[in-house]
Amino acid sequence: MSQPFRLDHGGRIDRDAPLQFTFDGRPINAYRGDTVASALLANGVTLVGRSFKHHRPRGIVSAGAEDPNAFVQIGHGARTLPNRLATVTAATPVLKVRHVNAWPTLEYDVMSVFGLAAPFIPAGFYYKTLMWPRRFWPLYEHFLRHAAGLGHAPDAPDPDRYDHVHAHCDVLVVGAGPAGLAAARAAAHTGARVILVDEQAEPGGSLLASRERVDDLPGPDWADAVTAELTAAPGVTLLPNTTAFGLYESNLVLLAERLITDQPDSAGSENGARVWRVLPKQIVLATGAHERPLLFANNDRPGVMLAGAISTYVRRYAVAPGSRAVLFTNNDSAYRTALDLTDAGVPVAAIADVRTDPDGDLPSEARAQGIPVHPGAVVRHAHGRGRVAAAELCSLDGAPLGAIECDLLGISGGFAPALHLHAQARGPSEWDPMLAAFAPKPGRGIHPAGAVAGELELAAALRQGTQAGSAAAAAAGRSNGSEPEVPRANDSAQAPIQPYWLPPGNLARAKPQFVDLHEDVTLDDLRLSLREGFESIEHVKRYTTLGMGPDQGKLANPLATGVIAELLGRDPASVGTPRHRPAYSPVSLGAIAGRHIGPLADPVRVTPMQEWHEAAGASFENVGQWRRAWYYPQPGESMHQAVARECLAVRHRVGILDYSTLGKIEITGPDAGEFLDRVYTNAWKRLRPGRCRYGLMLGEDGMIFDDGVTARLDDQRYLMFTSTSNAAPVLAWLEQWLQTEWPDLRVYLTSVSEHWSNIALAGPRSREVLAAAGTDIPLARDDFPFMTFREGQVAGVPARVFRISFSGELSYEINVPADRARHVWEALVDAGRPFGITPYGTETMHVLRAEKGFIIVGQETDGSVTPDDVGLGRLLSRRKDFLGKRSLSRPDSVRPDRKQLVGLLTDDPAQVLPEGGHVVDSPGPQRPLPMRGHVTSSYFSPVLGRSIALAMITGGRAALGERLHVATLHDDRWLPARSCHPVFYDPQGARQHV
Amino acid sequence: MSRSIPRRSPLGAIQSAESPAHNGQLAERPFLTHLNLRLDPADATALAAVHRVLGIKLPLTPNTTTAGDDLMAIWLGPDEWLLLADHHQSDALLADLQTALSGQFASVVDLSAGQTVIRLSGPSTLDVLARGCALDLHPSVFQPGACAQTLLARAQALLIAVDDTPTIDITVRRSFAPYVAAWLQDAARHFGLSFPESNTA
Amino acid sequence: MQFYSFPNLIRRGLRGHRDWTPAWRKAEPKPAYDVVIVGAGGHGLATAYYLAKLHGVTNVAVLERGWLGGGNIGRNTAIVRSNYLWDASAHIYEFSLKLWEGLSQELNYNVMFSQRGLLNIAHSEQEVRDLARRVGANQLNGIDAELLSTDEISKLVPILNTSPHTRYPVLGGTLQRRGGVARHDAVAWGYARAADALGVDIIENCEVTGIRTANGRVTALETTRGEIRAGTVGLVVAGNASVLASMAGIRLPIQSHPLQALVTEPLKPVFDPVVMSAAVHVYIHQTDRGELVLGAGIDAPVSYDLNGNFRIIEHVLAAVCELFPIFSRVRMLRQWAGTVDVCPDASPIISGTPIKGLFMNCGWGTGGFKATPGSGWVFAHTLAHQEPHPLNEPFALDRFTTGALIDEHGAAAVAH
Amino acid sequence: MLLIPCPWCGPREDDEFTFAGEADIPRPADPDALTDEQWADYLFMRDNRRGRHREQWCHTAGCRRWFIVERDTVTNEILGASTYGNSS
Repeated sequence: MSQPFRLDHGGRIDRDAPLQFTFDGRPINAYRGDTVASALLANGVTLVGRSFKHHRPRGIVSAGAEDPNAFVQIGHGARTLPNRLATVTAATPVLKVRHVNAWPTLEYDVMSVFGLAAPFIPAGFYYKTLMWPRRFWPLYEHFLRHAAGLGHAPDAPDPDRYDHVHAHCDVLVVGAGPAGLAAARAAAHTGARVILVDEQAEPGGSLLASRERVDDLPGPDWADAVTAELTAAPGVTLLPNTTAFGLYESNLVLLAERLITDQPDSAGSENGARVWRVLPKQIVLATGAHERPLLFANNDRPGVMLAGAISTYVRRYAVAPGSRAVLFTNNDSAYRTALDLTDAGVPVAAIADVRTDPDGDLPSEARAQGIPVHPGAVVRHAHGRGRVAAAELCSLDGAPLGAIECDLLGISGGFAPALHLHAQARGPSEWDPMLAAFAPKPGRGIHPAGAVAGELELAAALRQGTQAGSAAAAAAGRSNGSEPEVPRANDSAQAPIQPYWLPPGNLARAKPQFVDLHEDVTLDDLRLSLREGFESIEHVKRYTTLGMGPDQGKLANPLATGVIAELLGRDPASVGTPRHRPAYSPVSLGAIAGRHIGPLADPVRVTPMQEWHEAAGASFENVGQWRRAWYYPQPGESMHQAVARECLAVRHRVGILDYSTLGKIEITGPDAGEFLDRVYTNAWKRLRPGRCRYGLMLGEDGMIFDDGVTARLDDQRYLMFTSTSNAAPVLAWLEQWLQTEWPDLRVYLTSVSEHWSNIALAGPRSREVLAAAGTDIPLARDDFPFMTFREGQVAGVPARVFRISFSGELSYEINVPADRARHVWEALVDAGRPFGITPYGTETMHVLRAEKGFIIVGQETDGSVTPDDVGLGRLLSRRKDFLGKRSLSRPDSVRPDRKQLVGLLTDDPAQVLPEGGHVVDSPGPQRPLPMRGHVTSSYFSPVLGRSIALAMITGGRAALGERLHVATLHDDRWLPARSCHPVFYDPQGARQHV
Repeated sequence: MSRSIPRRSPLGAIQSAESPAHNGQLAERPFLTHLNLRLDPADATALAAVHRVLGIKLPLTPNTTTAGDDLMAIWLGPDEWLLLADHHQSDALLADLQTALSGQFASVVDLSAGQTVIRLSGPSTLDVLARGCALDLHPSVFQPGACAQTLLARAQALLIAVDDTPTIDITVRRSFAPYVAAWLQDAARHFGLSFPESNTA
Repeated sequence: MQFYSFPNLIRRGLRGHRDWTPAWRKAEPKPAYDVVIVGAGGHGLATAYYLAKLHGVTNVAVLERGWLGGGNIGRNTAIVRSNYLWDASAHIYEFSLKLWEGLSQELNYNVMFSQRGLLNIAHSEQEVRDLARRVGANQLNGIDAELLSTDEISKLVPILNTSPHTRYPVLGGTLQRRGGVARHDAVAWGYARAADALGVDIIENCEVTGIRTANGRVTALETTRGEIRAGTVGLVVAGNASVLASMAGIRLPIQSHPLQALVTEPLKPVFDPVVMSAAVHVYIHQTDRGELVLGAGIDAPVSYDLNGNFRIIEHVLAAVCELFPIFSRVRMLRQWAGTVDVCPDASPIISGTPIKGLFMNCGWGTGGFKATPGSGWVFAHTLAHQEPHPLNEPFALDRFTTGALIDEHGAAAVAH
Repeated sequence: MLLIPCPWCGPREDDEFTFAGEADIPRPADPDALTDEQWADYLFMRDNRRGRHREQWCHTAGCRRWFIVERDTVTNEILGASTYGNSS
């Protein structure tokens, strides 16, 4: 199929590599090297979308990331890419491109009625209406929601994965236009490690469409030569198709690299992206400038295009974006476009120049070519609906100059430096009256060069780039003494621009004149905003939604600053610009997430017995990063049945639990006892070696932080067990006190959590099992009493065995090196078979400990619970200070009606109370209903044959036996219960001593 | 007696009689001796005692190592080192050090079963690590003999620059090893690297 | 005050919207006021409005260092809910939620309060227990709260990944149907306009530089626009509470941290309720414009810096892609931060101070937006009567001395 | 992202560290001698300064040492770091 607007020759497209994609189902012919936008233009497609609010027809405006209109949907299904810019998306075969925000078709969009209603839906109209009747708001909102939005999210999970790379370099050069290339070359010249990035598919930037020559080569050829030189240079990384989207503190720069592929399974041109996280020593910012649009009525019509973009399409893509052009400018650059169009055989019917006396080299050349130039003239109106049909000119004082037929209207309001990255990092900038824009000043480690620094002339940009590259390398500590050569260019001197913000006089009243094309923010909207007092630039932005579209207002914001300044009669410098936020161009969430998804989302920690648990059919629960065996259902068993079986096995025979996840800290040194005295509530110095003790650790606020058993290994060594989830926090807490507050204490802390696995053997037959597995430790009750530990061998493996119990049964916690733990576990299971040994999981562990009234930190406690609250006041030493002690005497800590740990027994023994259920004295319908507390743990106790629960109840201990009611959570029922002592089973603790 | 009990590394390797380290580009080096040593570097007596046992001096410069024939001392902190020995006689070395340091304020703790080493070697080593490590490991910065404790993806890791192949040894805690291995495998796939068949997590 | 309505919008539209007047006057500071409120954010403006409306105190100035609404009201993720754990919090947030339900009509300003439901999801057994506890407390406090199963969650938000095989399996959740979102900027503007109409002077670009006291009483404020006398001063300066308090020699139990947030490109509607996960620090909803708004965690270090922090965004988006795998290809448009003043118990301070006449309303942490109407109501009462409203009595500064903290960490472990 | 200068390991990214608030808040020698107000001041009250701030950090994923950083809380500029005991 023909490409009616493709030029016969020129451009950097590969005419030997034709390809085809579709737009709204129509085939579009293109060449390798095209963007979707250039191909659409070549095929004569000018209508690409509908605007966000008014659904007005819109066309391509730019040739880059600043385009406010060219948003399209790419592909379907799981791999679809919503809201991609046609101007930066490379044309590839199999690409399926669709319009967004129009229905049923782009040409006949039902929602375009909004365009007709535009006079009644100005900025912020929704704040003033849709309030009545109140109950209708959800309906109104439903309509608003469905009218808004742009593209469609994928409808299935993303099948693609995204790569992340950390990178370091001496000099990062952002932008590979003339200044960036010169800078990278100068920096590389010193031997520095250089990374050069550019968002376009090939380096060169404006050179790729330039008329000028550099070092006696055509601009594009010079760019190619330097690119080749940099590619070959060691230490230089060249990243095309890569957008620097964020500059953060510490000069961290985030890059998004688009990975282009033609794979048939790829619905889009971007089936992968790679995020680079670069920490450069110095940054050369060569991000260029954005051409500013101009205001006139219907300045949003398809066919209205930035002059520089026209040049780019003509020279770089060999596309004529129209067949007859009018240009409207306030500076010299549009004349270059006029010459480019003329060269390409596209007639330029007129140039309207705001300046009364445009006399630079380029205007002279244009005049010499016979292009009609209208000095002191402006475009007041664009005619045509689906596309520009004519531009109506008038003089600055409003005198009509007639309508000139055209299908292409090139505009140039000057250039605004793309200082987004610089500003994100809070780099300083100032209003440059010569540019009529904000321009950056050098910041910490940041060297602006070229157009971003306000240098629009090629020769000067090359010089500035070279200097910036050298300076950055030197600041990074690289220099080879010799100055790099500055490339020479033959560009022409430019005449100054004449700022043009508001059309003069009554022209400014014409409607509609769009300041922000994407958000449909018009000049009238800005006026309304200011009229209603929203004058601060941030207020204007928020009230009108100026600059809030996916284009981030790249074109709109620099224009708005000038317009607002003129409307308010103020200096643009004092108006400022909305704060620049990352990202410069949008970046997909998946690319930002990188490979931290799926199985790599977060470490899953498992013990050496994991495979055994899996083979035994265990169900698992997540406890922090750990995956722990929860219960071991046998075929046909419910969770409840499995847990009941496991509980009874421990109570009557013997069970085995993988308790390896507990934190374990060795505390070594002559002052270890003193240290423990300070961090635990009870006394430690006099604990004899070989013995264990339960300890409570408080925060300085007096609230329980952690608990566990600590054993004295020998004179100068203790081993502390922490709860699973507190293993790391407790170690950090102890180190903090030791290092910052008590450096005089001679104590070393070493985590041994991972070296020692912990196997708990619990139940009346556990001693026999341990003996059968083989151990050299004497096991008789008096040889190895409760709350002691022994070292020896178990099943041939060196072990530390602790006679401690979290179940209330005779129990051994057997610590063995993790690399042999599986062997010991299997040996114990084998030895236990004749005794009916049963593996049990965390759920059974919880039931057993609840039967004994043992607390779990984080379940019975919640950061607002003191030791006395849970009945552990006896562990508070009166004879010494300890962390948190002082807080326990504050008025609230000694309040008599604090919540206290009690047991609850339901009237119906089969009724298991809901955990989290709240407890009241007397049920009733009134709300709020005074509450006494809540159920912290609740289970069916198989050994007791009834339900049990632990609860925190105000004043609970003093009133044991009182009648209470627990609310259910799903239905409005009340479950009667009586409070009781929280130890339900073996209250004397006889079983653990046998 | 304990030597007859087979050991299992966190990445699935089971100790055989020879137990050689795999020479592949991405492989576990299981069953090495890992001892944590704490002492005051100003304590000349303790330093000398350690020197006598190890035959090498402890590195006192942060992020450096010292190496003997089959032993490496790795700086972990101003008063903390990891001793990494190419054999699995942790008991003997532990006992020797404890004897040499007895009566002094020092601590030697065996962590051999709690950690493992993953070796990454070959021209793409640094590219693979750059996927998840924020440090600059460029050979001009991170030379053989250097070490660094840092984060690799979302796990803590100790990196040791072994040679300029480059080869990097990554020491990780046992329970994090499967995650780190899976992560490295994923990052290395692009470069055609994977764990040996018998050694995958 | 010009009445906002559909007929008026049409009428003025026909005249080109030329006769709309400023939403609030640009007031010049007078030498003295009965009450001066420092901070023209949501809470400060609401306080001024209720002072004038309910207590007849109209000789009031609201001083603002920069532009009105430029602090946390302009930076938050706009979530409104009242499902707090402890009675004191539940009561004040529920009171606030009731005010939200009629706020657009009350202010004659559409704040677009959208009760689309708020879902909290749990990923571990302990989280399920914690959520159940919260639901239990909410129900008896008269706050709508439902416990949902994984299946019910899946029906409510089908795009949420509820497979048991994810890293963060969804084990259950709670739903507050009356929860939702509002248009945050509009809240500040609506209160400003309504307060202004009642005679309150709103003075922008007026920074307080000092607080004058005599005999233990506040007497005046020094500002960049001169001295302003007042016997009653309310400091409502989220993100700057410690700084202002220090001008009066008061130290607060507050640390200020940046809270990160981000917004994506606009999409056609894909889900309705607000979804929050404490474990992975995600809260997400889709705005009426179609953007996904995501709140992330707070930066660990104390800081007043408002530049975005990429690391937190990375972490949060990994979790989002796990929970909502279809969002992986959606793109982040913008990220930003706000400064949150955090108390040790994650509850606010609405209280008198050791200086008579000087009151503080601060320390809302990540929970301030949703409290705006209720906070303004009770603080107005406090200023008018020089003593707390029953709802803010528990939020006194002296709770840090007595130990009577209202520890909402469990219920508010995630920043939101 | 802050680059925190660990006095031993050198500058590292902030996710290797744990932050623990203001430095220079010594634990009172005799807590029992304090009034509730004085104890509350130690426990909870903070300067929370805009500008120069001395604060505690631990190189958790590195050498596990606690040290002091001086930082400007408005610009996040790091002004210096010192170890407990001696400056570096």
